[in-house]
Amino acid sequence: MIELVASFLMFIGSVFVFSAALGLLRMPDPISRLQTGTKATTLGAGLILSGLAVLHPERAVQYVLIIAFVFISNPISSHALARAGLKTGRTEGDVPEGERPEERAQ
Amino acid sequence: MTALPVSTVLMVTGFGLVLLGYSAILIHRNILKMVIGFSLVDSGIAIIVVALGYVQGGTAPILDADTTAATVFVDPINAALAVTAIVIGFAVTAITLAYAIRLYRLHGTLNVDAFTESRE
Amino acid sequence: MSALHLHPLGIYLFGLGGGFLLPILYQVGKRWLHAGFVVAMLGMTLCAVVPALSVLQSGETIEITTAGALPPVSINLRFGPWEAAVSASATLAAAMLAISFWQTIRTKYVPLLLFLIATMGVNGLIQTRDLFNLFVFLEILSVGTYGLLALSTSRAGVQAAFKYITATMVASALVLLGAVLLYKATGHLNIDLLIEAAPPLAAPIAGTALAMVLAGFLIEMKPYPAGGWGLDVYETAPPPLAAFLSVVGSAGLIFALGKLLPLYDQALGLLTVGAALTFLASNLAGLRQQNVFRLLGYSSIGQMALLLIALAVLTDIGANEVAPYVLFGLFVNHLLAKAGLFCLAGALRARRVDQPLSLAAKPALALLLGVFVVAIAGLPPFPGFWAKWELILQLAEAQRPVLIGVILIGSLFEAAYLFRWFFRALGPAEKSESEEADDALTLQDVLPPVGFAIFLAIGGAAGAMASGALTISTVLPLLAGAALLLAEPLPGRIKAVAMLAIVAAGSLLLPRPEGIAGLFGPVLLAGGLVIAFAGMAWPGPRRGHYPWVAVLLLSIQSLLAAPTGLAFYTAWEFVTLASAFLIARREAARGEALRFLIFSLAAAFCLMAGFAMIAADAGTRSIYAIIALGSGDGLGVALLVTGFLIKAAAIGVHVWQPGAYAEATDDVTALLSAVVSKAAIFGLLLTGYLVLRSQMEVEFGRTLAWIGMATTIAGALLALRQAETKRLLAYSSMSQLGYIVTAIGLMGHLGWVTALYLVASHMLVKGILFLAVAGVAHRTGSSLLADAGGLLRAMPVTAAMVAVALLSMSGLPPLMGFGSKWLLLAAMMEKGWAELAIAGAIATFLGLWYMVRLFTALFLGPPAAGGARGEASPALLLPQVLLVGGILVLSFFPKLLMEPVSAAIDPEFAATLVWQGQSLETIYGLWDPTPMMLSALVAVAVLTLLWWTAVRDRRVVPTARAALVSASPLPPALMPPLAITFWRGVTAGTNRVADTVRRIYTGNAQTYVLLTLLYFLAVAVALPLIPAR
Amino acid sequence: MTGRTVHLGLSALALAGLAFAFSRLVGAHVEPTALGQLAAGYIRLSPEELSVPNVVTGILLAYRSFDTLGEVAVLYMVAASLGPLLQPMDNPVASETPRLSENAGEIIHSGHFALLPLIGVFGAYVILFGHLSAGGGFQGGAIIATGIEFYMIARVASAINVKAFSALESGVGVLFVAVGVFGLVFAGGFLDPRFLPAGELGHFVSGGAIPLVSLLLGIKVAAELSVVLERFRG
Amino acid sequence: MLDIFIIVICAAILLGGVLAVVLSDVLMASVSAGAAGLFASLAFLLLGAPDVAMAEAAIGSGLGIFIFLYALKKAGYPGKSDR
Repeated sequence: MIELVASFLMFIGSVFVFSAALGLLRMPDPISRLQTGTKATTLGAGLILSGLAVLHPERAVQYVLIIAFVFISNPISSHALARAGLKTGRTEGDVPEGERPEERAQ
Repeated sequence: MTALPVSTVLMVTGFGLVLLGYSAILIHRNILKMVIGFSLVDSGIAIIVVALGYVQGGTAPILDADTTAATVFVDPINAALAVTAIVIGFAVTAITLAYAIRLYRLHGTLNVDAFTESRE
Repeated sequence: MSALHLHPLGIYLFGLGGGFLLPILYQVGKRWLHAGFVVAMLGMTLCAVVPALSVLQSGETIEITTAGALPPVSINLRFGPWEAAVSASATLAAAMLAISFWQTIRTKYVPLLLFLIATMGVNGLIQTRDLFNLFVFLEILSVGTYGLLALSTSRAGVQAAFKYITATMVASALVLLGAVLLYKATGHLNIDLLIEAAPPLAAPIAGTALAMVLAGFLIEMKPYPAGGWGLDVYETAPPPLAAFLSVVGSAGLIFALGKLLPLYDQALGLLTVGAALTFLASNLAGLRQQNVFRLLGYSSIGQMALLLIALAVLTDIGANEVAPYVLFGLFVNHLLAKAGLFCLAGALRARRVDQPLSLAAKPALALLLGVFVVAIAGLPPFPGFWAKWELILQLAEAQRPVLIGVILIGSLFEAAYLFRWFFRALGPAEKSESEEADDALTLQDVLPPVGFAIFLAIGGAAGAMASGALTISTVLPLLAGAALLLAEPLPGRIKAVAMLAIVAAGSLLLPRPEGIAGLFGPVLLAGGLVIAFAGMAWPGPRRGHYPWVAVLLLSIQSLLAAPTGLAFYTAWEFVTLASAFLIARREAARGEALRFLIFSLAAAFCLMAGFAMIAADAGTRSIYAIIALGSGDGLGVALLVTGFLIKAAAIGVHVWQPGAYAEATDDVTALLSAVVSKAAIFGLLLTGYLVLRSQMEVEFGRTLAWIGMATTIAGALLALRQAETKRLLAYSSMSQLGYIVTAIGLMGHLGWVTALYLVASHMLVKGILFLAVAGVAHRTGSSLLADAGGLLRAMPVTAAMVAVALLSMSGLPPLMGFGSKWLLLAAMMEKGWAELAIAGAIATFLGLWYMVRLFTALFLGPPAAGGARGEASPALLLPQVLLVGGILVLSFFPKLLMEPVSAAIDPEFAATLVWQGQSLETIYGLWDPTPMMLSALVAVAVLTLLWWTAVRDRRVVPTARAALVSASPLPPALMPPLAITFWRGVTAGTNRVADTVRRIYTGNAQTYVLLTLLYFLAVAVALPLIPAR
Repeated sequence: MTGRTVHLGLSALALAGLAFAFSRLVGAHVEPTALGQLAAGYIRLSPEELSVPNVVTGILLAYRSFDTLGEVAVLYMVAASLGPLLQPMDNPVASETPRLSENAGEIIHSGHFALLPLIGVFGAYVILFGHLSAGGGFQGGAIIATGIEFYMIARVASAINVKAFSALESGVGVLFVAVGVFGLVFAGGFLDPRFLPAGELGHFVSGGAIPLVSLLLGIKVAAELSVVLERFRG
Repeated sequence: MLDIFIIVICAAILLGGVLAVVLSDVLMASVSAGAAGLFASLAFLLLGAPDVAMAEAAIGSGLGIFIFLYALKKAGYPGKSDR
């Protein structure tokens, strides 16, 4: 039962992380990429770590600590990145013509 | 699964990284790219060192509660050497970068071909 | 462990502890920083030197373990005799370099701590016995160097540092990979265990690993063609830092390589080839180098390569007994001399090789620079000389003639570029007074070079002692020179007297030679003293003159008495150096002095190689034992003869002589021509003895005789074309020496008696002529024949002296020249060499012609415009009178000379010649001299008649005189300057090759990285291919 | 540009040669199934002699601590050299981009209060438990240095007191050497950590002086790396 | 299972290396090199060398990238590329 729960949590987490990776690849400009990258990985990593905590309850405290760390550091670092991009004026997309989602939709 | 042992795969990677590093050093004229090449070489060497110390099915050479007589460890010497090599590599990279900055300040360029004042 | 007991581990405690402490002390106060550095440096030096002394004394190795565990588990250090010697000298050198570095680094703590830790790193490289630890210490040295290179802030300096870093990073990556792969292949990191395991070179992992380690260390030593980055650093770094890298750093590197050498038993050949290439290429490239520090860099790389050659070869041939002596000799020579050179060049602000530094006006500095240059060039009395001699002899024993050639040719190049710099540096600098004032040297500038020079002298003495050459014959000339050097502040004439007294007294202390050497000895001593007396005619202080004359005259005596090849060669080199420095005293003569020195060194190297081969063949190094055995080594004899012929100015290799004789001070020229040239003749006679005992007598004799005769004729023809008195006499000297060579080539009793007779005659005649000409030049202010004339009335005594010399030399009866020419022709006819005799007659005629020309031009005809203001000074005349006395005595009592000569030569011929038991009178009796006598008399009569008629007819005299003075014996088209063209071509060719060799160093960091990688690949390919010996 | 062509051609040759040499190495490599004698010895000795279960730490901080000392010296030399190297030069051609003076923003600034203690604790843990679990002075020191870097990012305008840091690393370096000398005087040799009691295997207070050495090393490495970073930032 | 991980990680390392060499933008190249180092530390972790993994992650890729970034700033980035 515990294993089932743990596996489920980790699977969902993996899906989020995977979608984050996909987003990084497909999003048109840095800001959007950061957006997907940060949010989805934060949640994904949290879920995977919770799954692990369920699986190894004796080390649950450490996992919780790690989750806390991820939850603080991820937003801060992506904020820093976004800010740096804004300051240096690098918010324009660099996805080639014809590859952008909005173009694809047409 | 695959026929290749894990350490061989890692060695190929390490040597590949060393080669990539040297190709960056030899081909790019930008000295910063050369320094990146050197740091790739350093990483590659660290990988090779660890790969050479790997023992089939080995675990970290840290004795703990579940260590039994049957436990196989990887070579601790290689790990120790790799740590030393990484630290030294970082130190040397730092000083190389400092020289790159110095060169840029003096010449306003990073092109290696501009740095040939003494020769023959 | 008591606190007072100094232990090598203290090097690391002081190095690291001191290094770590310096920033704190810096924050406390600058004075504390300085005190901390001094204490740490001193502590390190003491911890290296004091235990080293006890280790060397007891021969017991100090083993240092760390971490309280035994070697394979922990890292251990070894402080055996080898480590002790190298560690101690390297640390000591570093400490001395710190003094000259002090001005640059004292204000900042960073360079101070880097210097400390880098020095410690060198000690670690030397002492550690763990391969990976070796890598760590290599990195300590490298990173320390990188940091210290921050001191060079010029553009080129920063560029050089970057190149240095990139190349050494490749090298250390190779060492690291190699070490780890070796651990993988063998399971050991401990060097002793690795050597025991003897990983095979052909195995894929171990072999590649070994190639990596080897290539890594070789690249660190800046081999050709992968060493350009090192040169850039030598060129641009602050001189003391360059010195540190060149000597202290290299010491650690080569020692590290040396201790890994047992792993490369199979690859010694590869190492030798690589090092030989580096040695040759870097010395060749040095020839074209204009930047002083880059030049020293080339020399430095060359010296390390030489050390590597010696290391590999001596290991290969198993010469374990002499290996420490040779290796340490070469090492310490390079260490001290190169460090001194870098420091001194830095203190003098030398930049370009052709930039004069006014050193002639600063004798102490000139002496210092001279000491270092002489030491680096591998000349006595410094440690490198003794080591190189032994190395060459070992190589000859091991039958490695090619390697001998490489080493000697490379050394010749090195000597050439170093002495070129030295002679240039003597010249007066074009500087304003204020600039001169800026260049004032501080104590820190001077102290280290002086220290290095003192250590060099001590090392030289130790080397001489170890090689058994520390005899009175070697030491006395130097002591005499040193004593006179101390007397330099005294007035010139007092020094002249002191010099004569010292030489005379010193010669009594020297061992008395026997046989023909016993004849040469007194003759050359007496002649030398008489001619040297003429120095009184120069009233000035003549700084640097008298010490060298003393060394010259006493060394000739040592040379004659030398029992072994080494003693002979040492004295020979002293003679060479003394002559060169005497010539170089005149500013205008320095170019000629350089040429003289290069040819002399080439000759000396031929002698060294030749003797080495013969000694190897004979199995003994005693000259007389070798002669008694009669070695059969043809190449060796050929080399010996070549060497002596170069010094005898034989045709083709005479080009050094006229200029040197013409440009040197007059009394020096007289000494060179009359006395010094006889050393070569003595050597030829010794070789002749050797040949007599072997089986190649006839061909040898014929060749030698013809070379001699060609020299005689060519010399006479050239003398006839000269417009300057000294040059005319110089060619005459060449011509006369040719006679002597011909006489030796006769290889018979009569020929040799003649040769010795000619030696005495030539000495007397040339002494007179050069001094007489000097007197004329003093009075008229010109040495051109065209500017003189009609001096008969103004300088009657000189004219009489010249007349006697003329008669004697040109072979006219009744003076001794006649007797000698007579004997020579007799000997030729006796051999049946009629063509030679005819050539000799022609040569005699030519000789008469140019002598008459000289006499006419100087003394006859109308007085020249400048005119003479009286007779030459008594100081010049007195020696001439004495020499004329000698001529007269020997002319009228030839037995005085002939009998001892015969007696000295007879025993040598007793076994081989038919002359056994026949006295000289009998020989005279065997051949009828009447036709010769008659024709000579007729010739004299005709000439006298011609002269008389010419004198009587006042109209004819000026025309005849003018015709005689300006006459050319042959149209210029028939006398092309073949020799000069040839040697110019050789020089140009060498320069072209040198330029090609240098072109690979493009100055581009990428090129250098590429070259280092290719170097590794070459090593990796070649390493397993070298077959087992 | 024939010179460039030659260079590229030879570079290709060199790389091909290296690739060939490396492929031979890889080809000859056989993954071992057991440890070599020396390595097995360490696995046995480290717990027995030193009471250190992490054999890598045992090697780094005891058996091969001479290497470690050298390595520290290398890092130290680099940290010291960067000062003069990165100082503004007298004769520059290129001008510097001025250092940003504004702050890094509210979020980062607040975030560093939350994160720094975490990083610090983690670093300290890695340093102090290096003898028991993975980690040690180097790694922990580096982690702390990352935290300091974070501090630098969060407080752009603030300068790290390089003087204090270099004094710290110097002092700790001297202590390191002193610990080595203690080993020489009170135990088996230079850098022998057993002058303190070995303790019980697996306990925090065990391994002789190894935790102490680890601590010193951690502080020293952290200080050195911080100095390096600050030099580059400044 | 370990094999697949290792192969994927190694591919990632090499990809990072290739990008570091190929990318003309120095910033991108240095970040790629750092990524290669990060993946290498993952490989170390899997192969029983956690000590090395920590050192590589913290020093080799972590601080390494930082000093590169600082150096880039000092060297006038973004400047002209060398191509």
